[in-house]
Amino acid sequence: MQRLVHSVFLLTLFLVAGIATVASAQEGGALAGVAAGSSADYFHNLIGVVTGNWQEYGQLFTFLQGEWFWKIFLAIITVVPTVFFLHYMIIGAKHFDHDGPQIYFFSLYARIVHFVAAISFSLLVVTGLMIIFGSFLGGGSLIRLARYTHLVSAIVFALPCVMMFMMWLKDMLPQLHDIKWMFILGGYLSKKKVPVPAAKFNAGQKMYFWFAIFGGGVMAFTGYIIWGMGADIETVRLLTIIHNVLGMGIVAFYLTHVYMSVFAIAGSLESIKTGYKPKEEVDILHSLHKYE
Amino acid sequence: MARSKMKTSSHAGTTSGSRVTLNPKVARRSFLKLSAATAALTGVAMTAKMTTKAQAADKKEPYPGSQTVRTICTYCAVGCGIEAEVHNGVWVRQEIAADHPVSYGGHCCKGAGAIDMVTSPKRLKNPMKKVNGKWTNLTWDQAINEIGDKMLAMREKDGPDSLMFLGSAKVSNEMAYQHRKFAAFWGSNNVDHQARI
Amino acid sequence: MARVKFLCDVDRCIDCSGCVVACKEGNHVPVGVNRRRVITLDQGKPGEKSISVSCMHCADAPCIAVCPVDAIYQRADGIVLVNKKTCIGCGYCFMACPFGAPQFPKGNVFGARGAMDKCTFCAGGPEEDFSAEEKHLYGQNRIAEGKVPLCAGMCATKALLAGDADIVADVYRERVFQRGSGVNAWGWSKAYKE
Amino acid sequence: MTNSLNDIRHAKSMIFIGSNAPEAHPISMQHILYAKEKNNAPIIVVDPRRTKLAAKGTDYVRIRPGTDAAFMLGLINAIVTNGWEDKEFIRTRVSGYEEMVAVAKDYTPEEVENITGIPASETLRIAELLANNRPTSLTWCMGGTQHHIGSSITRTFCILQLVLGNMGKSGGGTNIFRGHDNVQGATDMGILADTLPAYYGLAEGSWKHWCKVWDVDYEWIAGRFKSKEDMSKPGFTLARWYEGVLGEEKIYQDTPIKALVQWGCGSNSNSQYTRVKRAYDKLDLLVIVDPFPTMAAVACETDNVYLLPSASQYETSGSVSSTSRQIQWRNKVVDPVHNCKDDYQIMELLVKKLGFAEPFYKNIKQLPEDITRELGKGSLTIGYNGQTPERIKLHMENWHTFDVDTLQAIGGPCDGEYYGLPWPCWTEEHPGTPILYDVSKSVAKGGLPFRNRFGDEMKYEASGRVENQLAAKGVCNPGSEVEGGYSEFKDVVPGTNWKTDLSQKTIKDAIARGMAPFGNARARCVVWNFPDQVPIHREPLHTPRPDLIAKYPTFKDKPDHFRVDTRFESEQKPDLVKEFPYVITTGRMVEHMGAGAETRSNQYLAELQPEMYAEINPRLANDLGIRDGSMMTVESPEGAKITVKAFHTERVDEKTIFLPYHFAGILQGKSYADKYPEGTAPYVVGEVGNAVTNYGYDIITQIQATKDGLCKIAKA
Repeated sequence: MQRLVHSVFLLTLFLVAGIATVASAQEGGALAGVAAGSSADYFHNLIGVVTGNWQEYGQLFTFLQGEWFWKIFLAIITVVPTVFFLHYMIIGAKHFDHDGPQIYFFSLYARIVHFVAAISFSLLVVTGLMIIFGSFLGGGSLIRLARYTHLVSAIVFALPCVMMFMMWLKDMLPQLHDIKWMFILGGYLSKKKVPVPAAKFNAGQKMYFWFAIFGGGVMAFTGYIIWGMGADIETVRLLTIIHNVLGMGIVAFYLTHVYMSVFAIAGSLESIKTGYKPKEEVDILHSLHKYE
Repeated sequence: MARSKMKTSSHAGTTSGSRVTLNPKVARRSFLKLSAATAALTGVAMTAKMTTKAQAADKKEPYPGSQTVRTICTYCAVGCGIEAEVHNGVWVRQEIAADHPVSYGGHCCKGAGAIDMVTSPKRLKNPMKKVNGKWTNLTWDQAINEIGDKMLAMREKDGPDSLMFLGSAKVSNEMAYQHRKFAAFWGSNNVDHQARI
Repeated sequence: MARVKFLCDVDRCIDCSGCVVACKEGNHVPVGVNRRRVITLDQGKPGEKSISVSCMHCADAPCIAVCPVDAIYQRADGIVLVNKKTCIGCGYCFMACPFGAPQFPKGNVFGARGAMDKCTFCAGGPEEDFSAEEKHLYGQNRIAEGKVPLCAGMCATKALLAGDADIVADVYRERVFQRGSGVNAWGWSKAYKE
Repeated sequence: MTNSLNDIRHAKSMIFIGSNAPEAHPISMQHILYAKEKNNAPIIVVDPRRTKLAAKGTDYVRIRPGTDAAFMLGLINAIVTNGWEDKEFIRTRVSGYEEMVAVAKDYTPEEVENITGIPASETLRIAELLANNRPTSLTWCMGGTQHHIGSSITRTFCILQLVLGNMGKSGGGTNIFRGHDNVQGATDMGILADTLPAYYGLAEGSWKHWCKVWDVDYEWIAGRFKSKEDMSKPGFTLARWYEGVLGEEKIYQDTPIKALVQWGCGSNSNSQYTRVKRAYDKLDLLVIVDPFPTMAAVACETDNVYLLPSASQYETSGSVSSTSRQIQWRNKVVDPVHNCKDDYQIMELLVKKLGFAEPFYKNIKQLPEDITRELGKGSLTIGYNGQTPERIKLHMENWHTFDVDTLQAIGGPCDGEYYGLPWPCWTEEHPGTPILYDVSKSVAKGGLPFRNRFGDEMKYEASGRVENQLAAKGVCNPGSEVEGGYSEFKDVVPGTNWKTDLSQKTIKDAIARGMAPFGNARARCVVWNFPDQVPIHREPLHTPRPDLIAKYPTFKDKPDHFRVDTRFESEQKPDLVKEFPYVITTGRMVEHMGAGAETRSNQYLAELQPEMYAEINPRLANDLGIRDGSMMTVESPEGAKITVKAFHTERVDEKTIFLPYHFAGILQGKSYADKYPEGTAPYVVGEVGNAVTNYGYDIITQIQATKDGLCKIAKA
């Protein structure tokens, strides 16, 4: 599953980079507005003034938004849960001994921060998806409310985001053993409880963390610009494309995180509430965790 | 997510209902010719197919019983025609005077907003004078009496030439004529208007 | 079914903004929302040209394709309309439009864009014809009355043509023929895929 | 206009000089562009600015402001030198031609280049273009008239058309696009300091004529005046009335002006606005009758000001004359709104209060139709008598029956008549005169020869030649009894002439005989009662070319010019250009009208043009460090200084600054926006452009010279 997520992420990066290159190459020229010789030149200049380089970004945006975005999102929100469902069926959840020794894993502060982040982030994802699938829901005031909620959640989410960054930065720094973790995909593909190489956070969590921090930053910035149309139309188009594509990755990660916490590791929801994790779980999934 | 490119609104049927003619081809052709000729002048080429003036039975109007008043734009000297639609004594909208022989319905931005001359909230609403630097409302009688008394006193003291009368190129011929006649009856040639400049 | 089109003749448009005010005054469009506007290039230089731009009511309209809530629809006669009650003001139609037509009045929540507003070809909206609601949200419904759009009807020089595509094309073709030049109508290739 | 807007459709070429139709008369462009497209007619635009009209034109000629006469004489010279003049037309219908050519021959293409800045080759090219594309429609507006030689400049335009033989022809003519909606009618109705209605002048006979029309005793009217001399003495004009208040210049009446009634007239179209403003403060009484508070209402900072809210013209009715001389009936749309009264009601209240209502309204029972009848009864000179209210209204009701090309009704109740009964409309059966001086139609059908007004014969001062002023033999309207020129009609009814015969028998007789009541004469190139008998170029008072003053000096100062001294020679200072190096010119924009009180109070127009600005060439601006959109100051030699936004554009050249004149509410940096009555301040206020327009007035008409002043500019 993570591989799929990876590939989507890479694809996204590739796409974004590609568009950005084209964008910089095309800059200028469009608005030149010099004395137009032929009517074709004139029309070209005119449309440049009216809507920027529509042929380049407008058409691309129309194509992606009209044909692809909703389909990809649909695929993500159906395929990812299906895969997890199969995983759950075949491999099943990891059960750890909750009656055994407990380790105080998350401080109260961390839990509150995470809780606020979780709520607002969930809202962001849900309302974002509501907007994407607005026509199924009939549009109108419901989706308008979703839009407003999207904005409010985004603002709310920004704060815990920063706090989490400062709180967990040290633990989230990539380490060599993360590669090993990746190779065995965190051991989720087997039912055996073999200790996997991970400290406080495993490589998957780290990816999610960084994705949330950087992706979240990009989402916040692009979202802010799109909300207020605070740039020229070509930039707005580009940012909207980025916002959507990045959104796909985030939705996928979000679903993964939800699956992990709610289903894949029985009781992990409890841990983030109470702050305690079973020692067994820590020893297996976070084998390198250093006890204080 | 069915993205139907063509969706018919609930009422599109009534506004674009089909016309029944015995020989639709002929009817369309002749009508086309006619409307093409007018379109060249008026810039609008709406065939009945589109604008279907719905048959008398289901004919609806936004302002039932309104009247159309033909009048003339008050901005420049081209003298464009205006068709004003008046409903219950209120000028509700400006229609296109498509067959005015000079303007053919055309207006610049000023004339297109002619209705604003009547509806503008910036209009003066009452006779006024300044009292200690503050504008104060007057009744018409008060205003005319005060002005008249001052003018008569001035005429008595300084003679009729102490008045300058600036008339207007924005009033009717009748009023313009009265401006000049007023000056003559007042007894002064100190009368002029914008045509001077 | 005949199809409506707009055509602005650049050789005739004199940048008088008559169409702009005709539209605003006739439909009570708030200040700041421009269903139609005139754009002048190379002002004061040789080759200065002006053109009046609004929604072109495209065939295969991009705005319809990108609208996430399907608020925009096209009538059988080609007129593209928006249902303001469905619209969420996301602005995607503005990004997709080659003519910059969609307009967004300031909404009252968080400075959000209100429902999209654009040229209706003077055909009102999805509400009942001539209802107070239709008038309030979209302005006049002249098409239902059998009347023509205000902008073209009031165009000072008849640069702006509106109506049955065939006749519009005829009128323009005749003009071009008289001028002895082969100018293409602006926007038609993009809007109507010709 | 000698022709009509629709008649321009027949032009084979068009020349616009000092006219910017897309901004000032947008709808006329319908017909202008039609001629361009249909007839392949070139549109020649002569203007200091590359205007929106130039954008639609085929040929653009940039001219130095105030040198139009030189260019026209240059064209005439080029046409005559090359033998392109219409010799037959000149032989039969023009007088003083040789004397005029003798003057024009000095304006060689090279000399014209020196004066106007137009390359010699361009002058020749335009002359050839005009010669090869006849008839030419010639149009001018305030760009041609607002100069101290405005009256000469306009005459050169007319003479050019005479030389080309374009007068009295469909598609030709001198087509002045007039400004305000009824400026033609208001001029015809004589709201002027030097004439009674219908251009009768102020002579005793004229007064007696109008007294007869008014049905009042001449002696009674004379008694209303200070003296009988005063009756014949032109009064103060709109251009300089404030001098009568300020008392800073010598005035020629016993009393200074103490009261001002300003009826539907925004004040900020006056040049020298800082002086106007001071005059307002000095008045004992200012009465403003207007639907909107004008700049005058706030410029007058004393308590002596009254505002009377008049209804707009849509809330009253009456006839209006368009620039094509068409008279249309402006129907009342709605009753006066708020507590407004229409003009007629206000006039009635005032006249009653002043105590002369009885004689004033003697013939007038029904408003306004009875006034139409009364003014028609007296306005014989220009044939306003055929346009009865009934006929005008009938035309309005049937305007769809008139043909776009000829403006003649095809069938219907107005069959054969011309739209709006363009004056002269001699009788109640006359169809109106669509084209002035057109001898191809009979007078009864709307034809007309040139008017015989100044005698039958004249000996010219310059050449000593004696010339018959009547048209040559064989030139007359079809069906004329006299085949050739004839004098004006008089003594048909003993003791009267065609102008004063209120029974109109003279007019009817003349038309029955196929002749024009005013005779059949020649158009004059020499006007012996003007200071320049043949129009010549004279350098603007404030000229950027002091080297030309010696050769083209202005006039001697003129005393008692509309009751005040007008400076010419003493104002033309060669050194002025050193301190004030840039030419300032003003003009209109399409979104606003006149002084702008109406249009700046319209939210949509305010949105389209929300700011006062000055057009400045980017090169000049960059040299002075004035960035696009930044503020700059414009200062006039009279000491006024305004601060406006700079607008970089190549419309103007590197020596010229252009200001739109519609803005008001701010004067020399001081805002008066808070001085308007509550809730009536217009949406847009801006610097009064006319604060910095220069001193300068035409020697005949006293029109202000706002188009060719000097200024200095700086970064603000």
